[in-house]
Amino acid sequence: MKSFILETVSKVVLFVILIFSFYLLLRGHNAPGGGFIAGLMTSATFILLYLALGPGARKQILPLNFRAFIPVGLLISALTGLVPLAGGKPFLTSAFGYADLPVFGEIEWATAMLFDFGVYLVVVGVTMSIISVLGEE
Amino acid sequence: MLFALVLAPFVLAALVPVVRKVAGPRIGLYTLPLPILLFVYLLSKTAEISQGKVIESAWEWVPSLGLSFALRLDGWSLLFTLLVTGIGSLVLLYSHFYLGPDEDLTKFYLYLLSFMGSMLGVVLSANLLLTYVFWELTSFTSFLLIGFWSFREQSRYGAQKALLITAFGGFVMLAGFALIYLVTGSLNIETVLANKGKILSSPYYPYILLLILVGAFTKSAQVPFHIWLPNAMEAPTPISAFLHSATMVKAGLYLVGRLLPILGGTELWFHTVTLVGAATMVTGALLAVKQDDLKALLAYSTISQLGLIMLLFGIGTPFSTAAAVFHLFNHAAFKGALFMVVGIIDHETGTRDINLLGGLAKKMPLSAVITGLTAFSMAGVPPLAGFLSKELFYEATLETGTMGLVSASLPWIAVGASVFTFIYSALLVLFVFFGKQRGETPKHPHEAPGLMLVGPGLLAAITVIVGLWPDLFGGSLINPAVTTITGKAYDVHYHLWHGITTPLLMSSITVALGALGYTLVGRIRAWFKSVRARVTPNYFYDQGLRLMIAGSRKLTSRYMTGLLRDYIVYILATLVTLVGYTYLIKAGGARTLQLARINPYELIMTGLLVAAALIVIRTHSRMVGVLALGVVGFLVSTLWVVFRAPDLALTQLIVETIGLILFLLVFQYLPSLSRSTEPPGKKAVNLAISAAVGILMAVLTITALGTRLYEPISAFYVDNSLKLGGGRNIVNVILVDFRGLDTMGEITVLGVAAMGVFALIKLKGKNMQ
Amino acid sequence: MLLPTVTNLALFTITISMALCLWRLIVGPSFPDRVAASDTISTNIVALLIVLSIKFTTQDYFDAVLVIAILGFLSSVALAKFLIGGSVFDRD
Amino acid sequence: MTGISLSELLTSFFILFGLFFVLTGSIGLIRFPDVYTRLHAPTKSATLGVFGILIASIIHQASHGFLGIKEILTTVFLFLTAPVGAHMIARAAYLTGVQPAQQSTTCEFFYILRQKEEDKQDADQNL
Repeated sequence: MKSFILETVSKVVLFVILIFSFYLLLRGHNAPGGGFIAGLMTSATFILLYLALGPGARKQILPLNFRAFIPVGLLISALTGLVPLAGGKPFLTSAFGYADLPVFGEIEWATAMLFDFGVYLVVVGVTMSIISVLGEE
Repeated sequence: MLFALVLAPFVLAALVPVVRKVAGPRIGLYTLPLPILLFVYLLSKTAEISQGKVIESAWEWVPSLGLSFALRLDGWSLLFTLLVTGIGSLVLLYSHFYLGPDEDLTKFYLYLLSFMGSMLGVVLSANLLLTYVFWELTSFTSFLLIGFWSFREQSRYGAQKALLITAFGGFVMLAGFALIYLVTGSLNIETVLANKGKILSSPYYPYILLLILVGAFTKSAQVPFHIWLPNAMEAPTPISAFLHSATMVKAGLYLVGRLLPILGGTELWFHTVTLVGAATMVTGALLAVKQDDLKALLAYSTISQLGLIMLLFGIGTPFSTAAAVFHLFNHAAFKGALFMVVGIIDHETGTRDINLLGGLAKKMPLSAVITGLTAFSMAGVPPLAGFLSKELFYEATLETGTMGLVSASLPWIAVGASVFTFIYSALLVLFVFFGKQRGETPKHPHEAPGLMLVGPGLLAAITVIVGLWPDLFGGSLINPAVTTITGKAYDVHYHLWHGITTPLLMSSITVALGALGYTLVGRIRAWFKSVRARVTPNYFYDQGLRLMIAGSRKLTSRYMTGLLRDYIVYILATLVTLVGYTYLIKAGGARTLQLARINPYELIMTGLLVAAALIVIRTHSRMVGVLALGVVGFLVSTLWVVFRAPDLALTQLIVETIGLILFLLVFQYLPSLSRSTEPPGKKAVNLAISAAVGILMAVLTITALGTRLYEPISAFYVDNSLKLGGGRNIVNVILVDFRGLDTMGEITVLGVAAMGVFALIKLKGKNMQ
Repeated sequence: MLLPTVTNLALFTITISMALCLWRLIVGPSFPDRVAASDTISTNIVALLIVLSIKFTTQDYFDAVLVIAILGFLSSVALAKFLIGGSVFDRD
Repeated sequence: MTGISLSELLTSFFILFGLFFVLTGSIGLIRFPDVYTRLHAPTKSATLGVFGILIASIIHQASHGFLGIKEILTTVFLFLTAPVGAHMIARAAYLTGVQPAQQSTTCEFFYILRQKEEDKQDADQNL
């Protein structure tokens, strides 16, 4: 029972939410947001995709293996932890600074954001692998 | 260097699977060099050690527990390490021939080598806790080895029995060590030895002694706990030769020897150890005579010999310790050889039943010679080593001196037991190898391959050499061991002939009575077999185990009803009672509850919230329930927003929605929600408990917020989150930066949970088809 | 002076309308009614939050607003899909 | 009432404008006879109601110097999704056979749908 209205609208809305969730992720450090919320938002987007187009279509548009997201995310977070360890500092010490990019002007980068990105990947991986398994069963 | 000695076997054990691919069936020979190497290294050290030098090395393993990986090579441990590595290499060579290529050799050698490592650990460890660790390792590896042929029910039973009893003993011993730590404040054997006065005078002394002795008695198969050794004979013969005659069962004796200077010397020590030793010696000898299976006969004979050595340690005089060490050395040699020969007989003739065997000497001359030498050495026939240790044994029993009735009766018990020892040794030799062929043996007997006889041959040679020139080993091996135990220098020369003395008289009586006994052996065996004792330790063990299992099953089935509801009720009920009790009684009820001002707006919101929650409970259809739950979530998140916690609100919202979708997905599989038809009684219980938990939580949170015990750490985060973390969103900075490790943990848990769900669903899918 | 009274009035009326939707949620004869009710509740919450952000003149609420809007839409679509074919992700 | 700046006036006007629709939407949800009619009301409140309040917030924030892109994004999003949401619900109701109330006109599409279903059942039978 495909509904064309849903399909067309969701294609548009999809990008709105996706951009919004990345936005949430990147500014997590200074304002409400962060890995968990952004991860959930992105999974919400993929769910919408599932709802509208069905899991089959999802594979053509987004050939991502969500189960791989989990180890990759964990690896990134672990690395952000291990790198300072290698440098002699205690595990997971984070560095941060301010850099000004040409377009965006002065922005603040922090290694904690990398860690957050790892968390983001894990959360997306977890939610989506559960849902895809349930959905496609 | 000692670390290498202990850890090398473990490392090689780990490599066995790899080596197996290269070596194929000849893996036994590939693993042989290691024990030989260790043996040679130890031999090179004997010169220094016999001068009293001690090699030590320590490494702080768990300082907080006082557990340091401290190893110590002195006279007493040197003897044992030589035994372990020496007999170990012979056993490895022997098992190469004994086990066919189709056996699971990887598993066999892996277990065997790890046993060797743990046995070396036991005898070298200078820290009591470390001894315990290796002690349990030996029990564990022996469990694996006994149960090697796991397809046979008997070996599984034997392995379990051995593990249960020896591990039980280990635990009891650990309690003893704990008490020692309590009294002396240290677990290192040296320091414990230093303030041994404290232990002897402390009220805990009897408990320490008895607890540790139980550990030693279970391991060395003394009387009440001896029942596991005969069942352990289910293991392949090389294992019986190695573990259950030469090394593992002697760990108990090693421990008794090691702790003799600390705990020994008192009357309690004398009575317990000597009596138990004597009782074991006698029962072992008596039971050995009536056995039909050769290995069982040897097993009971080992129990009897161990009892003999334990008895000597019980007497505790330097002379008796020397006798004990000497006999320990001899026993390891001849019993190892006997086991291997029995293995050869089993291998060649296909049976170990004494009634079927007979007249094998013609077909297996070499084995006959080896068995003759070793069995008669055990019987105490001059000029073999056994005779000398029997002499020392008699002399030690004679001069126990002051201990009244017990010391008077010791010599007679000794002679009595030795008579029976003579009978079953004669059985082993004459009955099996000479006389006429009794029954049909499944396989036609012929001599074992040459190399297979090297092990037993070498050991037999040792018994002969030690018999003729005892002093050869006396100076370098026996005396240093005795000096370490007694603490005083012990330098005695051993020689075969002591002149006409009472021990010689006792020996000749034993031989005479033994020979006489052998002539009537048929009638004695029949008579012994007819004695059917009903209440034996075996009976206790089997019944005890059965009752324990049945009892625990009955108990758990009463409260483990299988209903999720009951478990939740248990958990919550305990929560409420415990926390409620401490709160109301201990903390004296509610503190001053400073309640913040509640503006009307929040009241409406919470009102709506409660209404939606009620819908969830009252509804019949699952859908409405889920939907109402969603509404509850949404309202809670609005409260978050109102109280200016946007992060929480966001997360709550999204989780609500995705939760809703997950619910929908799952509904396709769930059966329709049947009205919960619980009896009113149970519903009342549910209501009561949920109400109690609700109130409890509310009260707790209010008081918690009300009281200010410690300076809240939020202040730290508020001012540092920008400076250190570089972010204004404190919650996120904490989550990702300050408490990064927790988040790391959380996401790992998330990952694992996802894998779990995935596996569950995939597996369900698979067996559904 | 005018704005605070208006915002308070707005808060009050939105809560009233939410209560009405909740009533529809409880009564709602057929199930789609209930889904519609829950959809309207989420819209009301969105309106509520915007009014609050005007009242407190803060920028923080807009994320929550956007998120609620998205999720409201998502849940109603999911519920609707569930109603139709029983399988939320119908395999094509 | 003195000293009311223009922005305050406009904001409160738009709030009231939006409020009117939100309220009527909810009342509509209660008063209308059956599902299909009931779905019309809340979508209006979603679009126009929230729209009004959003415009008010944009003006209000603008007067305080914040340029709220997110408000515009939300409005666009709401405009897009509210009707689709309602459409899906109506479709769900329709397919699960919720009967329209008597007052609403008879609906030919209903019969076509019935026909399609009957043929499908016959096809299944003789398969």
